[in-house]
Amino acid sequence: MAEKTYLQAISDGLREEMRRDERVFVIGEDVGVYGGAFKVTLGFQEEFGHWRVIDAPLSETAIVGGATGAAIMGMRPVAEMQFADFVSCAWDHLVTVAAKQRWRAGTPVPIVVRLPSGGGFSGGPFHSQNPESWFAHVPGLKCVCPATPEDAKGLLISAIQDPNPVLYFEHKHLYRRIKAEVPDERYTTPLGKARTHLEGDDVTVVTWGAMVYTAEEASRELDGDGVSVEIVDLRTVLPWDKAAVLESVRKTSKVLVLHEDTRTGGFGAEIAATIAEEAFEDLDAPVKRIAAPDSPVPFSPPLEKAFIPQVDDVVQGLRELAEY
Amino acid sequence: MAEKTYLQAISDGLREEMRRDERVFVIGEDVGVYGGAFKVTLGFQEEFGHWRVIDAPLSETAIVGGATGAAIMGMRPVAEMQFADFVSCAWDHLVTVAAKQRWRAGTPVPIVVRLPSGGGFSGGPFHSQNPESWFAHVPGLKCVCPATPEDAKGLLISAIQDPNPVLYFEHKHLYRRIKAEVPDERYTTPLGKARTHLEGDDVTVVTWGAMVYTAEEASRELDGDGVSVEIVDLRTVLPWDKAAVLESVRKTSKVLVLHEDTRTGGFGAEIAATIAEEAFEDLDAPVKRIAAPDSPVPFSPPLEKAFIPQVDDVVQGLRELAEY
Amino acid sequence: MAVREAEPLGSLREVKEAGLDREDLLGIYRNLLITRGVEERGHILYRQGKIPGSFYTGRGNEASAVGVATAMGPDDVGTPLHRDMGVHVTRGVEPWRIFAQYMGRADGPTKGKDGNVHMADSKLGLLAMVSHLPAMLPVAVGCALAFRIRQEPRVAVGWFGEGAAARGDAHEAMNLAGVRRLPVVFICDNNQWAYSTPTHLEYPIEHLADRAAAYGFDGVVVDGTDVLAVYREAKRAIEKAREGGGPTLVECQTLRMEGHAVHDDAFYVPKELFERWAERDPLERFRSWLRENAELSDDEEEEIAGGVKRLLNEAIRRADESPLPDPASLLEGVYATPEDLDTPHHK
Amino acid sequence: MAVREAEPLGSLREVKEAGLDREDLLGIYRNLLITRGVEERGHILYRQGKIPGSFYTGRGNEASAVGVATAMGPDDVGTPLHRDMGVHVTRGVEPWRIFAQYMGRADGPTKGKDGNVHMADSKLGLLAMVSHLPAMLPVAVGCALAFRIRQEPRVAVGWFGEGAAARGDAHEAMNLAGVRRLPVVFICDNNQWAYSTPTHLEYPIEHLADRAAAYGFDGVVVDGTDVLAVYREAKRAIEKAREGGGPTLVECQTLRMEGHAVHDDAFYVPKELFERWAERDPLERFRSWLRENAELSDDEEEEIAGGVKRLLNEAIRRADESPLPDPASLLEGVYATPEDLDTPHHK
Ligand SMILES: Cc1ncc(C[n+]2csc(CCOP(=O)(O)OP(=O)(O)O)c2C)c(N)n1
Ligand SMILES: Cc1ncc(C[n+]2csc(CCOP(=O)(O)OP(=O)(O)O)c2C)c(N)n1
Ligand SMILES: [Mg+2]
Ligand SMILES: [Mg+2]
Repeated sequence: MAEKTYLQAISDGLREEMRRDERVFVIGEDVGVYGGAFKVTLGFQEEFGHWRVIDAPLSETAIVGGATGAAIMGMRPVAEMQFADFVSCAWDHLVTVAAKQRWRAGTPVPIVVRLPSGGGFSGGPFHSQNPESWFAHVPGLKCVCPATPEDAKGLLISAIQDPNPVLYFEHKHLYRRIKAEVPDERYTTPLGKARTHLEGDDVTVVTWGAMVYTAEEASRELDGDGVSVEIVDLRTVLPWDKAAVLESVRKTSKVLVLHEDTRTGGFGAEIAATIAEEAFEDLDAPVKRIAAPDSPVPFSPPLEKAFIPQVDDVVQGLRELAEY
Repeated sequence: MAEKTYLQAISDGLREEMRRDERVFVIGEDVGVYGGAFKVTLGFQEEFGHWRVIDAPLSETAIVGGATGAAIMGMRPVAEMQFADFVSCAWDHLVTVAAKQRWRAGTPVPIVVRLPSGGGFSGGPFHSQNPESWFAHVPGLKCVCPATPEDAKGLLISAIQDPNPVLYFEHKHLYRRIKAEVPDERYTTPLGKARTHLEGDDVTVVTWGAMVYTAEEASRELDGDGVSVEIVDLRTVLPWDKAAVLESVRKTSKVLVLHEDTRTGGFGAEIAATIAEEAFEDLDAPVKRIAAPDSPVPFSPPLEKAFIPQVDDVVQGLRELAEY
Repeated sequence: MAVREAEPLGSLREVKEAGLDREDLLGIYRNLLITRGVEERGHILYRQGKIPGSFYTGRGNEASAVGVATAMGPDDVGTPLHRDMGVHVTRGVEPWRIFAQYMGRADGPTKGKDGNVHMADSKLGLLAMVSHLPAMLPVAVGCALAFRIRQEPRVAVGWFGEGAAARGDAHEAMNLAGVRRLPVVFICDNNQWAYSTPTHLEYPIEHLADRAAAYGFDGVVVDGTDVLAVYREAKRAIEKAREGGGPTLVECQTLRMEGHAVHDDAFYVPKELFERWAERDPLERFRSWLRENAELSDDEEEEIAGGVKRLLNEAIRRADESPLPDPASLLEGVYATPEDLDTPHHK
Repeated sequence: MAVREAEPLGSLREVKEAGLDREDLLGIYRNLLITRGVEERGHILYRQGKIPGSFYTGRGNEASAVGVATAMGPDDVGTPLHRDMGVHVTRGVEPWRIFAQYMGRADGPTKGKDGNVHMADSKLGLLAMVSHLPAMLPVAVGCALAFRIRQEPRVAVGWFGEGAAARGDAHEAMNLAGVRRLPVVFICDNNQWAYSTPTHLEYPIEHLADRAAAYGFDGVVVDGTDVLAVYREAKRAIEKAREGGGPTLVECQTLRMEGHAVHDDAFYVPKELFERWAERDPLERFRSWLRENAELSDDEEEEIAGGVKRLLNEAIRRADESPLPDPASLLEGVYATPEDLDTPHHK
């Protein structure tokens, strides 16, 4: 075990899988000589050559559509979007071709699309989005949102080996900020299984990605109040681990659903609606949602702070639930 | 007043608005000589000429991006997608450019995109989708889903005059099947306001589009049981009329949210989650959702019947709620 | 760079040089008949109410589809579209499965999940089209990319209509293929109409094949009603790609001889145009050619036509016996399992 | 069709013929200085921690941006990108508002909602770029469509980088513009790199301007460091479009003289390339030209430079006085109101 950043864990996981499985290749803008905008594939082209680390033209449709074709021919493409925001330029290929091909025609499409997501550094409306909710409404896709370095590696390897199109949302704000022990050997972390980030008895927070840490900080502030918070890190948004969430809810009877993306139509609604339907009798308070307000992601720091859910917002939400 | 089909109401509304406001023009594939795949613009090119009824190349991005530019220059474009499904090819322009331009740069984008949506006639996975839930998660867009001929006309005129990008989902299965009185004169139906399709006391159904009629049929079957059903037709999905929904819920204390699109991450989740949060103390039963199962839309009739919510499904859901 | 306009293929000798013996020629003829037969029969079934949804045919495009498919090698792959029934037929899809697909039965290649020619047998090297045009072009390029990475001598063939050429997917696919000189051949079925839209409203140049120059590869225009000329040009392009020569754009000129789909009577197409192109019916052209150049006899002709007729009768009977899908199958296969990967392409 | 490679513009006489008097020339020089000055000062502010997020400049591209903008008429509109600060400057955006934008202040054109050169003053006929490249090209074509429908003698100018040329938006925009012969001019800032990607991995042909032939209009290649040559070619193209002659694709050749953004040291660009293009610095080139051909004196030069310096000092001071936006403004303008439509374009 060694301590690694979230970024390093992704990079190492990918490199190891490429060494182990020669079907795996990387395609994206500036992933070669430059090592990718965030340097996840730094040094890869030297090790694996130009045909396994492919600098593509600025062509998200060709990248994702091309990955789809290569996957159908037996490869295991890992496509990188330079920023998650640009996946909107490959939307049609993901929802129309990749998501439906297995169901319609029996042809699995084992691709991974890596999506550097999220805000917190004045990236503005086009370099800060968390687009997982759009895709979590598309049957046939899987959406993975790791929060820890260990999960980042294990989920990436699972995603690569999964026979389905997997969108792998890596949160940019965690890249270099979050460090933790990561097993050296190869391991897989199962898709679709939540992880209890913190055990507690009074209120459950269901969240994922960078918000796991916001929830954690908030929970610490509640220690003094004697409120014990359980944090369920979904890890996979589609399919999501309903069983684990309901189990926690049955224990605490109060839930806060938290995400960085905007509120209306966000995936938090699905979680809240499901809990409200399936754990109706177990709830001691309405399921609360905290999410970004319904606007694009702003650039200027005071606006961005007002946009991204802050520790204080979560503290307040938890207090309200605790007192309900 | 004259009796008109839903299709005729759309066509008439559009034609009248083009006569009244010369900034309005139509652009889309085969909208000219052919009058559009569903003949909504039949005869328009003869009346308005080639430059107000524009047969575009097979280019959804150019159509929507072009409409955006023309709108910014003061026009009121009404773009037609041949089928709503193909809007996935214009996704980026809607979510990246049109939705965010007013907020970012102060430039309103008054476009309407007409989207023939929905299933029920073996259109298969690419000619039957209801994509409103994807867009209902995009701040800056409006999503309109008329159910009646009268609303179809009034909402279309409102959409054209609205200063924002409006997606106008017209349900293909209503086109020629639904007929009703439509006022002859010009009128607008406000965006964002629900309509009570049926008044009742015991259970509220919140729905829109073709499912309004499914709910209506189901409610008739419950007459014998003495269960009185209220049907709230949202008409606009974004922004949705939360006040009207909560008011009905406070009256009946039981709610069924019903939509034709797939369940997970569908907009029904937003409605259910909001009700469960904001009317928690008023609910006598969990908010129930009925929606299509999580798969693409199938072609073969028995599969399509299993996919689209049927009257029987709604009857059963209502009974369960009534008996809860 | 001006595109090359392909000459018609004349004599049996030239054809032999192009790699076809008499057996092959009769096979092509048979495939043309089956292709048209499948669609004509389908049309009847549709009118009888046995086919749900809509119905499309590729009448006028049979030679183009069969010609290209004949030129493909056994390990090559392709992404044919809604006018390319001949590709499925030539690659060996059994007609009864096509009828089962049309009728939404459990034995169709998509098991009733999708309809029309939205199908393909991946074991035969074909990928099922999506409606969104021309989304299969980047996918075909991706197949070629896999071949290039693995250095396999295989070629991908991607089809698109002249109308769909307007979409960004065509551009991104061709640009990537050009930059990387991938083993892919682009076939444009130019049937002069995109639904009701004539070519001058779809693209502003004379030949779509000229676009190849924008991507650094060759373009060629071929008479799409001449199955042998199509075959020769496709073969050239495919073998060039196989040898590392990069992509080619082959534009096959035809006329869509019917409406866009059954509901469309094509009122917007000038009658004379139909008349003019009817004289170049691909089947009739090839039949006469065979009679003139390959001594096709009355007996042989009858035998082939009779065989096709029996095949189709039997196919419809068998398709009609196939059950409608079980509603419970709706949710099958939304997600793939690891076992699903044991397909021929995933070895 | 081979593209035309534009000649450099030589003498003052030629320039006069092209429509520029000495006043104009000095104005161009001033705009070039302001453009570079804004970006240099911005860079310093960035290093001082006064600008959040990232920071991009258009060093090397100033002549291209200023030259094209100078050729635009007052009612023409444009969609400049991240290397085209010179367009904003030339159209008259006040530098203090640009600094306010950089610094995320309430008085920037986007009021702190967006950053960098993701801005525009619509009153000056400019549309704010989105990051997604080149999504503004279809939008520019849409502007031209409005002009064509209303038969106004106005032209839209759309910018794109040679890297972004690979995306479908470029294709769909140019195809629609070509089919309808719309009054739009496409300006390709070919600065030889797309982030770290060299041109041969972006497109497989010699000149991107050759692509114009794929859409039935003219292409021209111009030295993007020669502001007068750029001006002349842009002017030609714009006036041709205005007169109904349809689109032109103008490829301006430059080198991106810095990294993609501040964090990028451009290690992947050969040093000699930088050295070679440094000799063609657009500002220095034009300064010498003015001295040789238009009798630019030391005094004049100093006066202009001094004026620009004062302008920028004052601009930074004023921008720095602008408050950060009120968090409550976050939700303002997510939806437009009818009053918002009372902008110059919506009359
Ligand atoms: C992206 C997209 N937009 C619209 C359609 C609807 N549509 C189906 S076929 C067709 C015309 C296609 O023309 P062309 O590419 O020339 O092919 P053809 O049908 O003539 O063979 C259209 C507009 C579609 N399938 N995909
Ligand atoms: C659709 C899209 N994908 C990726 C990016 C990220 N990106 C920003 S600039 C850039 C390179 C652009 O190259 P080019 O078009 O040549 O413009 P330049 O920056 O060289 O002026 C990339 C890849 C983007 N902005 N948009
Ligand atoms: Mg066609
Ligand atoms: Mg560049």
